[in-house]
Amino acid sequence: MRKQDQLTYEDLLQIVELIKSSPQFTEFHLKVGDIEIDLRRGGAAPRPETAAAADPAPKPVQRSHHVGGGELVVEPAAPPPKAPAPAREGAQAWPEGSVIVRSPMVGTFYRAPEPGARPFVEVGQAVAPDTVVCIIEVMKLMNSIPAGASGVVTQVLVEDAAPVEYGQPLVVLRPS
Amino acid sequence: MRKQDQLTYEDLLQIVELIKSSPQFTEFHLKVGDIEIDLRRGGAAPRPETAAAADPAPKPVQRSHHVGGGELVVEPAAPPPKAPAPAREGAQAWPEGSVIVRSPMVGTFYRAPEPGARPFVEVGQAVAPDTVVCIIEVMKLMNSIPAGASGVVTQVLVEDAAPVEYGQPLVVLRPS
Amino acid sequence: MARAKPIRRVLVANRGEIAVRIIRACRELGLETVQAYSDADRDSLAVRLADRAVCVGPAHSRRSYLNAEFIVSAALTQGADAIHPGYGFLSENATFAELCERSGIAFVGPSAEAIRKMGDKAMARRMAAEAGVPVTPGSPGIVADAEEARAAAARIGYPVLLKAVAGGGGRGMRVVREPAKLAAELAAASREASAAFGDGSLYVEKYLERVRHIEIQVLSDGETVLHLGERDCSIQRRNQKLVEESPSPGLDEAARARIGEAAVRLCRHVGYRSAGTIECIVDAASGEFYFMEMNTRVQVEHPVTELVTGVDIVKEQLRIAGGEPLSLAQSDVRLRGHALECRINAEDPEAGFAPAPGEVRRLHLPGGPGIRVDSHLFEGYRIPPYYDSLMAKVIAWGRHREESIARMRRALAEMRVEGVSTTISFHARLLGDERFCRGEVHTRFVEDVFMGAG
Amino acid sequence: MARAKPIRRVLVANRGEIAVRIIRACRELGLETVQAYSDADRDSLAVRLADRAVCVGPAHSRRSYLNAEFIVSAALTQGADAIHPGYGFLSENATFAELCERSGIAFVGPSAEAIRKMGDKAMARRMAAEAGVPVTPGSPGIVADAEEARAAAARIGYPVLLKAVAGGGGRGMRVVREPAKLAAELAAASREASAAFGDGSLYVEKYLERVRHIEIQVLSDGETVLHLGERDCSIQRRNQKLVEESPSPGLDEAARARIGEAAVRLCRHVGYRSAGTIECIVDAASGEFYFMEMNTRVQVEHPVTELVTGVDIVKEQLRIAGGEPLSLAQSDVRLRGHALECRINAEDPEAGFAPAPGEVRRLHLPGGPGIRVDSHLFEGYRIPPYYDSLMAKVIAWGRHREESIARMRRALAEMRVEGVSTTISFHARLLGDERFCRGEVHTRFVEDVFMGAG
Repeated sequence: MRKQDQLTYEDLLQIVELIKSSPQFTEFHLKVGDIEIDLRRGGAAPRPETAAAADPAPKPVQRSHHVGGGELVVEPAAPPPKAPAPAREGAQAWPEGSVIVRSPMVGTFYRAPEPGARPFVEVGQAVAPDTVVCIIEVMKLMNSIPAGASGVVTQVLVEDAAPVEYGQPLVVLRPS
Repeated sequence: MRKQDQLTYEDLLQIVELIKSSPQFTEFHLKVGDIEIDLRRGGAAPRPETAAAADPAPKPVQRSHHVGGGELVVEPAAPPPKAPAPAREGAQAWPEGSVIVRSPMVGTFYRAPEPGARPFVEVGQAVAPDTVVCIIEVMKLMNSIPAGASGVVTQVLVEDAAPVEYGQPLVVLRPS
Repeated sequence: MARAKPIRRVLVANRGEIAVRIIRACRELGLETVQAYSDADRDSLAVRLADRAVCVGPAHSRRSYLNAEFIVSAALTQGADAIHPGYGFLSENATFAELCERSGIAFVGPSAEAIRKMGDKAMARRMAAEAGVPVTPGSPGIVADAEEARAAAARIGYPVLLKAVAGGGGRGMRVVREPAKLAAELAAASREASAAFGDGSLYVEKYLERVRHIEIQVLSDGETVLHLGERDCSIQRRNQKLVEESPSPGLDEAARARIGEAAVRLCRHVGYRSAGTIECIVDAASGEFYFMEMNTRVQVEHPVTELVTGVDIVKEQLRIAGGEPLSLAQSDVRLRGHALECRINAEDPEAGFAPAPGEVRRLHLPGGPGIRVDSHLFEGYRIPPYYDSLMAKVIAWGRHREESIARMRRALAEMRVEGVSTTISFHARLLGDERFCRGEVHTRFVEDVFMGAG
Repeated sequence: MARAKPIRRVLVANRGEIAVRIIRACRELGLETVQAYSDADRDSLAVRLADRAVCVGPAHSRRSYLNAEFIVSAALTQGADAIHPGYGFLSENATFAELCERSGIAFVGPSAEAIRKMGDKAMARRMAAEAGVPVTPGSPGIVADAEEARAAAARIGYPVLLKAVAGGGGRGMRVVREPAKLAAELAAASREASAAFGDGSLYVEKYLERVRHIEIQVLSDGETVLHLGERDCSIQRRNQKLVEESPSPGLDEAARARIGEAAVRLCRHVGYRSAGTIECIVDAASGEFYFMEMNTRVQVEHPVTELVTGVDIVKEQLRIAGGEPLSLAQSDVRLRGHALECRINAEDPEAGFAPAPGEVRRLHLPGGPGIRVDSHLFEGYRIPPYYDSLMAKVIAWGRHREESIARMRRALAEMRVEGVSTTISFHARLLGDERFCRGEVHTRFVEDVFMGAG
């Protein structure tokens, strides 16, 4: 049984560089083991996620294979989480009035139907409510995630093949 | 080894009666073992002890026998406690600008030089700074407590032969 | 059995105090932790304490803590190689244990097969009988008529309990204290059962009064099987345990050894591996014990056993799941002193123990000699209304029962929780009851004697 | 010795965590408590927890906690029949103990005579020698010249320490490692002592390097004298203990029994009654131990002994003061596992451990298995600047040293104190040091090895 992974100085530098070059982030919080990092963009006051709070919650509907005892479908009666995970997510910035497509499950995010294929959506692309924006793999089952609203993709927030948790913002739309 | 004293219903009634008949008290707090009593006079809003906080602190000077390794004399360099004991004492009311004679020691309060004798001071009596207002007995030694200021006695706050603690208000003066 | 891989990172698939307990055990073993949490538990102590945390679903537990696929998916995406299920939720779900096994993740608990066997009450009863562990005497199956019922009752001895096979919630149940009344009660119970459940079939069981609820803690690495003494959980209200203690004031050394050995026999018989609890009832009158059921997980009340034995049960569970052998033998298990646990719930004892979720505005937990507190509370914590009402377990140890009770009283007097109703006052009164202090308790004590007497 | 009266009400003549500790012990024994407090401690946990409280003077301790007459007067006016002095303040003041005795109040501690005997270092050393307890070898008195010094050094063996009788603070002290250098060093030390203290007289003592600070806990009711094993307090900084543990990683069973029996002999010799501690140094090289001094009171670090023996030392003190016999015999004293205490101070380890009083804005104390916290903190408490900086004692128990260290690390990681600087981070680093984990420590370890090595 070994000790938890140590973040190296290089790792830290890389993380800081990454955040520096990502102007969409005004704040960044990372916790790995005993290490916690807090970054806040100079000048930018911490910005409450008003857009997220006000967003017309996307209602992704399960379309293909699904897992989790049929509990995956986010029905209107059970609204998706309104508040983002502040401690883990840090404040993310998107324009007011944006629609956020959130993950309805825990799994691995894929931007394209298969490795090397064209991504489901790109920034600037118009989508309809049933346009698939990504796939989330849960225990080998591929779940297509629809946009849930009409609009234009303004941001894709998650890297291909990255793990995502329930409620995590995936894609930002400017509604049309 | 026995359990702590139980307050009886009679005791409680007596205490409430006593407080009822003592208009100088607007609030009363008592804790004995697990029992706590809080009384607040109807209508009277909890009153901050502005008078006490602002009072020109009495500087009792030790005059007769004294105990406690010569540490009893409250010198100007070591100001007596400014804040009264809020938790134990409850808020006591006296007119603004009053001077409070506080106990500089822990012992038993006596209003008169000996049982049956005339009290050192009575309400309405004028006192000079060196007028003895009471005696406090500490381990069989009798310590005379001077008024410390000129004025007229408006209240005597402690019953004869009652135990007093350090800093406890004993006598209230209207300064002259 | 395949040799288990060493564990490095554990996903905690539970919440509240037991999640904190598991994180503590992992920390002490140098294991990383990933806290799986629902949307309602975002601001929980477990999330704060864990190395990582992952949201697995909304507040409703069916869609988060009970969602087997999401839990396993969370473990896989976070690189966890083990899942600790705690108690409740998925802890006794054989399908979930299987899913873990299939996914190459160590389930911190027994095999799916063992869970399945012991989760089926009839199967568990048969296993116990096969292992020579006494079960409550009763008719072999349903009784066809009064004649058969009378024969069964005569064999097992009065009083007997007539029980509807389809029954539940106390309906279709009748206590019969003498043969003369059997036929009439049988007819009445059968009618009642027919009306309530559409099935009038009854069976006959020995009726035991004034019983103690005694449970034996066992630990097995698949080779060595140990018992860690008993817990007396007779202080219950509506089948909810309120106070647990070890050792039981109603068991002597010989009885303790006899029940402990029976528990070990049963575990060996079913090939049990991990920590587990054998629940029995002990008849105060005869001193006889009868197997009731087995809990194939860690129990809420495990700390009392930890305090008297010095063994860290959760760490042992993790070690076993990682393929390590038990670090002690039966001869190393020596009970020292006495321990007592009070479950402090966010409930209002003055309002029928109604749950009282809310914000913990002020909190002062007791400390000092002999006091352990297992809790997920902190000042400013909002107790969510979606889950059980357990706020804190206060556990007191003393050289003898008198001392642990005195310490518990002292600790309860120190404890302050502002903002929500708690059961602290109820426990304080219970611990002041002379009958409790003399150890004269049984499973009906709280409802019939303590609360009944007002 | 006059039979003591049973105690009903105890005045607590101390503050901070030890006042809380004493109140807890009294509560558990059903004794009433009166907290004597200074003006600066009005809003303290002890005042809140006690049945009654009485202000005995201003913040300055010379005029409150050290004011013997006021303390006794407070006890008399409040009807207390005993005074517990805790540690520090009046706890080792023979005059105060006498004043209590004269006033008909039980002093919870030894007799004034015993305090006086053991408080005089020369007398205590003589008592130890009389009882056959080894003391550090040295010249019988001052050495007149180099000749005498050489003879003494030859007898006790090199290295030796030349010590000015009038010395202090390290001046006038010289370590001599070989005979050839003795005369020159003697002359130099004598000159230095003359210049510094106006007295050049020196004596010669055995110089011990790499020593452990070992202390034996004793308990005596005047008839039975017990030893409760040792504490290793070698982890010190500027003679302030930081971490204490029991048992010592440097003592085996035989050494433990030998030192324990010597401690009991000394207590019997001086007719000691109450709890007490015999402090020794143990030479790592030879394994020999030497009596240093006796503390005739409860120690800050008593909880580690409580955790490994199960004995409540403060309750035993109170029972003894009330005339009760000890409730156990030497054969009942069995050490179980290992315990470790970290003293968490309101100090800034990054600023030379400068005291950092202030308001505790947020507080989260650790809990769970094996963790005990003795503390007087609460959220919103203002640590006054007038007294020592001890905020909390975190004590960890484990089945073995490795487990108690792992638990302590886990507990320190859980603990949160906002508003004041604390030594938590220092302890966390120390507990991560491999040499500490291997038990390779001595009284110079922190300053010379751990902090010296950066």
